Amino acid sequence: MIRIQQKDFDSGEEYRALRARSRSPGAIVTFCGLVRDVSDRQSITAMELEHYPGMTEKSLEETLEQARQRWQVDGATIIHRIGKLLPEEQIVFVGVSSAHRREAFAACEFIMDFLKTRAPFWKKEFTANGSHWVEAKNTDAEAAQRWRS
Amino acid sequence: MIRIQQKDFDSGEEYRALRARSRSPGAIVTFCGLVRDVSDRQSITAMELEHYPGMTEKSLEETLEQARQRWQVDGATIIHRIGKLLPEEQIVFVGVSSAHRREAFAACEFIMDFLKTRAPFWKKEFTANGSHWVEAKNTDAEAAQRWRS
Amino acid sequence: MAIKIWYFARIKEALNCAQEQLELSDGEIVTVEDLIELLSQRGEIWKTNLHDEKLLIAVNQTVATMQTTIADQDEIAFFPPVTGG
Amino acid sequence: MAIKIWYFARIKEALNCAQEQLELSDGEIVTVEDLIELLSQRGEIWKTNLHDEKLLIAVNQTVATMQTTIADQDEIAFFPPVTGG
Repeated sequence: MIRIQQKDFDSGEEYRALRARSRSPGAIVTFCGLVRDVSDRQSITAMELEHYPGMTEKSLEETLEQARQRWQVDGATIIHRIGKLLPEEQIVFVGVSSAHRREAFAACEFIMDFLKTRAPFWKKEFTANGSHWVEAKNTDAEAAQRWRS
Repeated sequence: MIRIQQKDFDSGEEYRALRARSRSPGAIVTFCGLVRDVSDRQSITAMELEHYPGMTEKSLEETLEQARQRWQVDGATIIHRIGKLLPEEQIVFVGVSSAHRREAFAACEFIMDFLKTRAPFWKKEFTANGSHWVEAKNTDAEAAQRWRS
Repeated sequence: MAIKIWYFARIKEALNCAQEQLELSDGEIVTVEDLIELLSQRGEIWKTNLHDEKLLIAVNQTVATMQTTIADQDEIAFFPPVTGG
Repeated sequence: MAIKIWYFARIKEALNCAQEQLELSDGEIVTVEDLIELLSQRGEIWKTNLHDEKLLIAVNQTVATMQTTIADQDEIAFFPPVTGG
């Protein structure tokens, strides 16, 4: 299940829904990304998330499909928020259920790494000094590279 | 926070509590282990979890301390149930918050791998043919070995 | 032929353009590279932004390259490296 | 000296004993190995279970070995490989 939305989500509810629609889950791993209050030593007052409607969903579908090909994925949920967010708000939720914990962990982390480097979202940070587009991080590219082996 | 208990837990509530007591979380990873309905091709009718009171808590505290030494861990929760459980019930919850997603993923998976191979819990499975103690798996020992590097 | 172009994030702001429709005569452009050369004629800001070495291109919502060919009704997008999650 | 012994899971069931207190004369046992030899005198089932190569031992809730020394008021535990989580 993939959702792009402005409004906040209830991680507990998403966990329950994922668990309920999984057939025989032995392990459920969830990831939640939140807006940090500090970036590069500057206080963040807000963040704005832009995306490419249509391509975002397509990109996330492909990532999920790749995860399913590599690991035994029972159920999966990806939710990503767009629009203006405040510090400490939830940005993204990824949940994966599987028969086995290592598969659930790997698939969940793989989805996050690919989302970070493939899905067309862009973050703009607002600080007391104005706003700026967030630069893509090398560490995210490296994290995605790990899965090539 | 470490809890050993008979009663079920609310994963959503545990996520919220972990998030609330984290100082500056950018990432929260949770793992939930559930009783599977099939093991070695036999239908499981119930499971019983025994533990060594006192040593269990001590072992989990040590595991958490090791995780804190290796990764930037903001907040952490470990809950493990004991007593009789039915198929599809939740057994264990591990939640880790951190500034960064890779640290949160690694610490959460590390805690699970160490819990599986160090914490004194034992599972007994009940099937239509009677009951048997679950054998420790080599794959779990191998999973724990990964963290030695 | 008619194509639709999307610009996102930093590029959208620099060009002050989020989306446009272009009507082109047949054979006027064949590849993404041709389209970029055409748009670059609009001025320095267009040229600089569309020649950024980190520029990413999508054709019909799939990552593309300079050599990807463009057909009638295609949707082309220009954007910087992604930073979601 | 007085010690407390715990048995868990498969071993507890095989020995039909979950916990016991033992009063020992000073010097009767020094190490875990000595304790195992003492308990093994109770019969074949005790001997077999306490000589299982997969047997795990804890002294005062810390993983121990055959050579770990035992002192007055210590808590010793015998159990099979753990299977929680």
